[in-house]
Amino acid sequence: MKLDPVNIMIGGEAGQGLATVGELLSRILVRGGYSIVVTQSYQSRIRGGHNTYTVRAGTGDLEAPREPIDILVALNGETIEKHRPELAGGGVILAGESFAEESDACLAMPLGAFAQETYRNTGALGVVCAVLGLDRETAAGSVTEAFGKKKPEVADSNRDAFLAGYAWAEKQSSYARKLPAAAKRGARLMLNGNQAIALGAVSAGARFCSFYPMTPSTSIPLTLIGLADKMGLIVEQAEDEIAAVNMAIGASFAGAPCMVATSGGGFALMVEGVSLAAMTETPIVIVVAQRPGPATGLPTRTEQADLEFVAFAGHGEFPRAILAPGTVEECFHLTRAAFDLAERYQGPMFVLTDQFLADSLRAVEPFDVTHLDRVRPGGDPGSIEAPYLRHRVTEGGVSPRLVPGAGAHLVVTDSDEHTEDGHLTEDLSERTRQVDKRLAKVRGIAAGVIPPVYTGDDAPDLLLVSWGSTRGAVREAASLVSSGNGGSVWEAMDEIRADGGTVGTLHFPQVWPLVPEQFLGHLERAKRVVCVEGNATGQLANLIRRASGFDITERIGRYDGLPITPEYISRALESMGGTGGGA
Amino acid sequence: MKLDPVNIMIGGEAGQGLATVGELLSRILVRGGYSIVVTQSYQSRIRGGHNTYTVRAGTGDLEAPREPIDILVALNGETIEKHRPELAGGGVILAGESFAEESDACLAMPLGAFAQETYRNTGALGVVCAVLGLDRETAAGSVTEAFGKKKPEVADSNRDAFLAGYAWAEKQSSYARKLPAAAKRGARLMLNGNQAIALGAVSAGARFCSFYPMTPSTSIPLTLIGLADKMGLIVEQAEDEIAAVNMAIGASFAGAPCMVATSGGGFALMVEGVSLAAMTETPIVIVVAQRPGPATGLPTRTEQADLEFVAFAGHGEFPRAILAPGTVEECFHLTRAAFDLAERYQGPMFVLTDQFLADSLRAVEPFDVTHLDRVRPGGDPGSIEAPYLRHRVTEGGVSPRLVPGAGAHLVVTDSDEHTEDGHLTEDLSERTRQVDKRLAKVRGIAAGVIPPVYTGDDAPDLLLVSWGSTRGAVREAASLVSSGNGGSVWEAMDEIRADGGTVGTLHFPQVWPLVPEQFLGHLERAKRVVCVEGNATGQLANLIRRASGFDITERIGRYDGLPITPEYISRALESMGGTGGGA
Amino acid sequence: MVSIEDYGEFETAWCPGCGNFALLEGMKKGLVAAELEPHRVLFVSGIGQAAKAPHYLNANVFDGLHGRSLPVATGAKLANPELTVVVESGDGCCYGEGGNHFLAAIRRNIDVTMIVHDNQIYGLTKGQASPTSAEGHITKAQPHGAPLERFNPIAVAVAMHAGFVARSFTGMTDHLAEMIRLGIRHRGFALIDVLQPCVSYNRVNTFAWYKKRCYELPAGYDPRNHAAAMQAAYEWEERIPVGVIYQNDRPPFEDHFPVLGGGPLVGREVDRAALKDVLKKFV
Amino acid sequence: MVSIEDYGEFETAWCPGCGNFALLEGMKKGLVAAELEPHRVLFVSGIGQAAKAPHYLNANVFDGLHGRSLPVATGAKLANPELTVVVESGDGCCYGEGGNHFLAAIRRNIDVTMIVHDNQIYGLTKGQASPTSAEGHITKAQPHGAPLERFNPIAVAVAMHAGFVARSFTGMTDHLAEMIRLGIRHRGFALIDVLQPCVSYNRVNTFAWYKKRCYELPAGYDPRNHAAAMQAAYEWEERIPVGVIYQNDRPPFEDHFPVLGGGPLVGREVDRAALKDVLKKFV
Ligand SMILES: Cc1ncc(C[n+]2csc(CCOP(=O)(O)OP(=O)(O)O)c2C)c(N)n1
Ligand SMILES: Cc1ncc(C[n+]2csc(CCOP(=O)(O)OP(=O)(O)O)c2C)c(N)n1
Ligand code: SF4
Ligand code: SF4
Ligand SMILES: [Mg+2]
Ligand SMILES: [Mg+2]
Repeated sequence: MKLDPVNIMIGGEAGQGLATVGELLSRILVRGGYSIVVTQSYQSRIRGGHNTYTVRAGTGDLEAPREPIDILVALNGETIEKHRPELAGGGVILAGESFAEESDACLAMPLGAFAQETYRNTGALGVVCAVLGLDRETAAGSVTEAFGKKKPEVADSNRDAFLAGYAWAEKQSSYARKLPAAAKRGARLMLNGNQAIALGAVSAGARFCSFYPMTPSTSIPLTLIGLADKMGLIVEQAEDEIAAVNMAIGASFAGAPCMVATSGGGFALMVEGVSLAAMTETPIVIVVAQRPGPATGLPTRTEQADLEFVAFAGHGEFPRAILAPGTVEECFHLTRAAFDLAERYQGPMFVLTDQFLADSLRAVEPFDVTHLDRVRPGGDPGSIEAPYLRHRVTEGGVSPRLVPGAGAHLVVTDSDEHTEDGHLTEDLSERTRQVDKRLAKVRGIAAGVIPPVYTGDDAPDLLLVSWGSTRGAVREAASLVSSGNGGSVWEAMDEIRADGGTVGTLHFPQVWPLVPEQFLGHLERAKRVVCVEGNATGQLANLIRRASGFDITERIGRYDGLPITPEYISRALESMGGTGGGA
Repeated sequence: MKLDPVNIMIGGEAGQGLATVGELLSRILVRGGYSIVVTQSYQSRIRGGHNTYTVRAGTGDLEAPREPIDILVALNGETIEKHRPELAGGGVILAGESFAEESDACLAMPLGAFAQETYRNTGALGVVCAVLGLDRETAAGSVTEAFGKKKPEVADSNRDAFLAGYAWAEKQSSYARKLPAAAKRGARLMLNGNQAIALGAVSAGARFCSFYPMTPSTSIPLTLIGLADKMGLIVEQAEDEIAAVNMAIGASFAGAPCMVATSGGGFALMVEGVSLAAMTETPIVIVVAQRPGPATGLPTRTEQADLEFVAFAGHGEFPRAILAPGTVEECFHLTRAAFDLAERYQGPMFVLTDQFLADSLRAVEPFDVTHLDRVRPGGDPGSIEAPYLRHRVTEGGVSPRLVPGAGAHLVVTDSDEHTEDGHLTEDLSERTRQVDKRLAKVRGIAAGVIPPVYTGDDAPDLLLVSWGSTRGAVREAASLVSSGNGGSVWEAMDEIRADGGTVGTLHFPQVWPLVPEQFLGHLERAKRVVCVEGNATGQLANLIRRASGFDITERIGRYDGLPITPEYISRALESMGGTGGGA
Repeated sequence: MVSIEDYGEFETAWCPGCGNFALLEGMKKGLVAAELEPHRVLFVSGIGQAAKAPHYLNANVFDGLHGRSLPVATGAKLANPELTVVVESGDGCCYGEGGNHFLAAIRRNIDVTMIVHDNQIYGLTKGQASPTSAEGHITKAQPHGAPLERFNPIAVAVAMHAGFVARSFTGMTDHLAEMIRLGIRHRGFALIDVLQPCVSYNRVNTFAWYKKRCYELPAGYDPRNHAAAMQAAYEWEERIPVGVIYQNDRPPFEDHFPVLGGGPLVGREVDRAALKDVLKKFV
Repeated sequence: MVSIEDYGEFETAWCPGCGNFALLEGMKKGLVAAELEPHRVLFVSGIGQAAKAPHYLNANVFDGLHGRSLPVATGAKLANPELTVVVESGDGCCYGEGGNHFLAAIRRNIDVTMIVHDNQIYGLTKGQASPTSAEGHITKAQPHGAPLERFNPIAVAVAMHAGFVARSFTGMTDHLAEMIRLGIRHRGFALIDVLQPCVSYNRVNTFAWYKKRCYELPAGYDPRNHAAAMQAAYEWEERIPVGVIYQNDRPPFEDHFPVLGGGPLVGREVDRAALKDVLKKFV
């Protein structure tokens, strides 16, 4: 039996090595030329509990996680209990024989026969690869490579376990769920969202990152630490988030392009610093990787509920931009854009991602680094007449920037209101001049807003609106409906299609500021508009109404800690019927 | 010459004792039965610089600060230079002879003749009182009383200085600007906004206040400290604002109704705590006294630019209410309302004030404390079946509250998502139940929102919208227009009046949540709507559009650190013409 | 009579072999030894593996934000001094994010017992250096070794004349229980730094590493001798002293508040007569 | 040759008679003695009366948030180690709001010189108790006297083996200038706590009060003797030692970063070849 795409979930306890197997399987698939979408769902603990690592793979382009599981790889019994109901018709369960269930759907793996305890996961991986019909040699090569860093014998034992599992599974032909061979293509990178953010930052010239560990943001600084010496940047673990943001501001003031990465609670502690960066007109890129709140919430899960918080964080009034990547590629490019905006408008700029995207591995075409420019903090002291005025009032509100120590000029700035030379003032007319100057930058930022991406015909019967990581789910939902491949769960949308209806999508890669001219027409022309967000209150819909007056009354929200899927959208649409009402 | 009301500005350096004279003058006026509106404008320094203390007084009700100065009391030469242009036609300058100006408008006071150096201000006060024709004996009594706390000889010397100044000024009849006698009335309190907030809190049963000093909020804890022993509460200066908010949350969890008071920058540090209070469902009243930002900004001036910040502060989604007093009476009553809301809905509730109102002394009818109830944290353990579930899911989302130690029950709560019993959970269905439970409280809060106050006839030609401390300026502006007493500066509005036009006002004492049913009709029926706010971007107007879709395109904003006056509004209207565009 | 059963047995989210299990047991023993019923105790914790501990016994619990346990505990103790307030969290929580509150709690001498699960690592976030990690300690986040000098909480607490400063080790459950009993009994701020092996992320400071070094302070040792305490505070590399290292009789913070003479602030009526007097002052 | 004129003369917002004036003068003298031109110096301050000081001389200035000078200074120093970075702020800013950063800066031993205007009070906010206010010090906000034990920054810094710990007094301008020169010269974190009378809000710790107590450490005093330094750190009520109280040669924080071998991080090009290698690792 052939399957394309195929949805593989690996389940087990924390500490059982799920992530290792999952990542290795992902790499084998990417090298095999397939697209993948990884969804990691884990608990806030180091050992035990129940985690899953889901890899969706196919020959075509995949954009979203999907629900029915075609292949459930159970590293423990609990996985079967918990996820049996999610198995697709014709789906198979690959389970260790000690806890395998009695059913045709379940293939009991004699893991003990493949290898000793420590290498069992690799044996299971061999089974999965055989079931998928992946090329044995290249797969085995990846296994050897992956464990090669450790002692050679470890690599060999893993390879043997893999081959044993593979050989055994080849014989279980009735359980084969073969992926068609993928078209040959050049090597691609396998990256998750956070790795792409780190790489985007470095490519943009980031030289400094301060952080305080916080899931799901920590892998950004960790990735940077891995390449710090080679790329020449400093990554410092601060005593707290307040120190992190202030350190970055200090480094940036001194001329080092900087970034901080955190999650909601840590960002809350940086809010005063956001206002400081704005007042002192110091460039800083702030990455907020969302997780469910309030407070500590669900530390390892996903949500999109910090949008309005980030949009208005900081006392006083000042310009900002919020970029919300929807793909791993966007994580790279929008982080670069954030560095550019921060330097161009000299203030705090945001990248708003979430746990799902942060941990979601994808196959990515290599970036052409030769044509990527870096930000250039500060101009040439010679080109600026003395005395240097750090906060000089200009047409667009942007003052020529110099860094301290680059010449005989003095760079002065102040968190108090200041005169053009940066010194403290209580002169109320100077105050208004500086406010007007700072807010003048809003025009420039607004003029450069990345327009929302529209798909579908001009006046669709249904328009699905999304932002950030929900992009893929909405697009796949729409295309499925339009193509009629909805299957049984698609009734709601099929109705639309049945009477020749169409579905469009409107996705926002930039969520602040919002420029109505860029999207209002689409909203007004659509027969029905539904906003799909990973939160309970419909925050983008709120911002859209604030900016344009247009009220998206139908809102689909998810806030159980899991990413939105096309299936979730369709179920919500069904429950709403044509009439509306939240999911 | 008689004047009613009269606008008196006292100007001088910090450390010259302006506030002492100003407050004493205010007290004499209040005891004389007059209404007052005090405006304090001072710099962020302890000595020197230039400060003013303005007292507007009259026999009728006064609601706002006004611009032309009738009596300018100059304690130094700079005061004359700076404020001469603001002098009304027929206005007088009372100046020390050493720096008095050569003009009929200026009365040179021989302060040296009244008393020795230290008591000169009191001598000048005597002059002012005589010029205003205030009763000498009662005024002198207030002087003695004010300085009576110090050594008796100090009180006497001040009294003598006062009488000398008074006697001398009585002879300068051409400079007399007599206030008509006010109607006899019972004793009233003289309070500024912050004192009223502190008193409101105590009357509501506040038992704990933690703070970190920050202008313009500090006088709230200072007022509480003054009555702490008598009223039985603890006021603790914390090591930082993070500690302040967490201490208050701890005290509240243990059963003490609590409050914190701060300003924008300090509040920024409390944001994580806001989210904590929401997640643990712990009542807390947070007073944010606004000052101009971003960052340190203008630490001692006024602004209304933290509205959207406060409305969305905190990661994750949760209910809140924001009350914005417009008068000193409202400071008292809305603080009480905030305590009631915090206890009723078990979460963070806000009082949003600003430097102008915080420091603005007014005459207030005594509060009838015998009928003011207190909040009652926690119920009777006996009435709740065991095991006690701190976060029990209920219809309206409010869980029965018990405090720890009040019985054998255990009170458990967690900043992580939790089960009904308060213990940490990563069960995703429990998660959604708790989110729904917390957000269910939004309905209750919305149902109880204090409606905006509307004045004017049903479909006015011009509707002025305001919130918080801008209330008085808008109302006086409107009534002046309607009554046609605008005077020369009123052309813009007089046009309206000329062709029989009318002006209405819509004031919001509660700015979050907004309930369109309460105000949309007024906005739609008005020919022209203008929103008047002490900020640059029109934040209430933004929230109104977010909630109702109604776009108030004409916005008058002020952000130079001074309070909005009726004159400022009319000038802005003039510059806008009928067409719109910001001030 | 309180028994260990009153504190219950619960499933935990800790790794097999973690020192936290012994600490939890010592905690229960200590509470029983202090003769405290669960409902008279309030645990305040932060976020981390250590901070989950209070969920694994019966008591009142406020599990708050990372690093902010002490202010919450301070507020709760002031609101109701009759509660026995215990702060329990990790080294990162207490000495890293919470550093400023640690200094303030010592200076206030609030009657709170602070038990730090000191595994010299950030456990829950998967093994970054914590303030107490040895300088040079190599982790994923510190591949060249932790660049900061190890924070010595005992030395700082003694230098600041904290009311009660003790150290114990999860390998000595009875000693630990006794320290907890003494710390709770002490009127004023009590710090108990507990060496706790993290089997998942600290491969240097293991059970054996601690076991080899920990020794109980000799009978003759006088915890009221500040100079001696200062010396003991620096003993580490070769031998690590456990026990009450320093103690004094500074009055607890609560004693500064006359209003607490009347007992807890909880449930008091507003004294309307007094309020009227207060208002009169503003006439 | 740098001269004091290079640092200019400016109008201040301080009260007549304030100790800050002498401190400002000592600062200029110290900078001149250190032979630093204004553009090579970066002052980082917070918020308070003290924090205004850098506005009153010629230099690069980042006047940031209350309590957050040290992290800003740390980031700036790491970005450009060629800058001489001086933190200047008040006792409330540095030891109160900024307490956690104070601990971290000592542990990092970042090459920053921290000059604290220690007037034992919150001046700008009109006289509440600061961390260094004497226990029992009466203020408007502490009518029963400050309830917290006085924070002893010298003792904590010495206990934590800070690189350079000194005290001076605004009544000894030349001594102050010398401390500043030495602090700047010291490679690593240097704390200089300067006793500074506040004529408006501290009526206890006046010029005379300090004058009476301050004495210079004797010639024989060895700042490298930790035990002796610890003792000197506690001298206060009767006599207050000024001078270099403690010093050591811990390597400065910057030395931990190989990338700084290449000089400042400022203005570097992205090494595209290296970036390509990095990307290959993800294939
Ligand atoms: C404000 C904030 N910052 C960061 C985090 C992420 N975080 C959770 S636990 C932890 C460190 C835990 O280390 P420790 O306190 O030593 O406890 P352990 O897990 O080692 O027992 C961190 C950084 C958080 N929850 N909140
Ligand atoms: C986050 C924050 N909290 C509080 C304040 C208010 N504030 C300004 S200066 C100051 C205290 C100043 O004391 P200190 O640092 O000792 O300086 P001094 O004025 O005594 O020189 C405070 C609390 C602030 N600006 N920011
Ligand atoms: S990570 Fe370490 S501290 Fe946390 S439970 Fe596991 S072993 Fe214990
Ligand atoms: S308040 Fe005190 S510290 Fe501030 S300037 Fe005046 S005297 Fe100096
Ligand atoms: Mg730890
Ligand atoms: Mg001070």
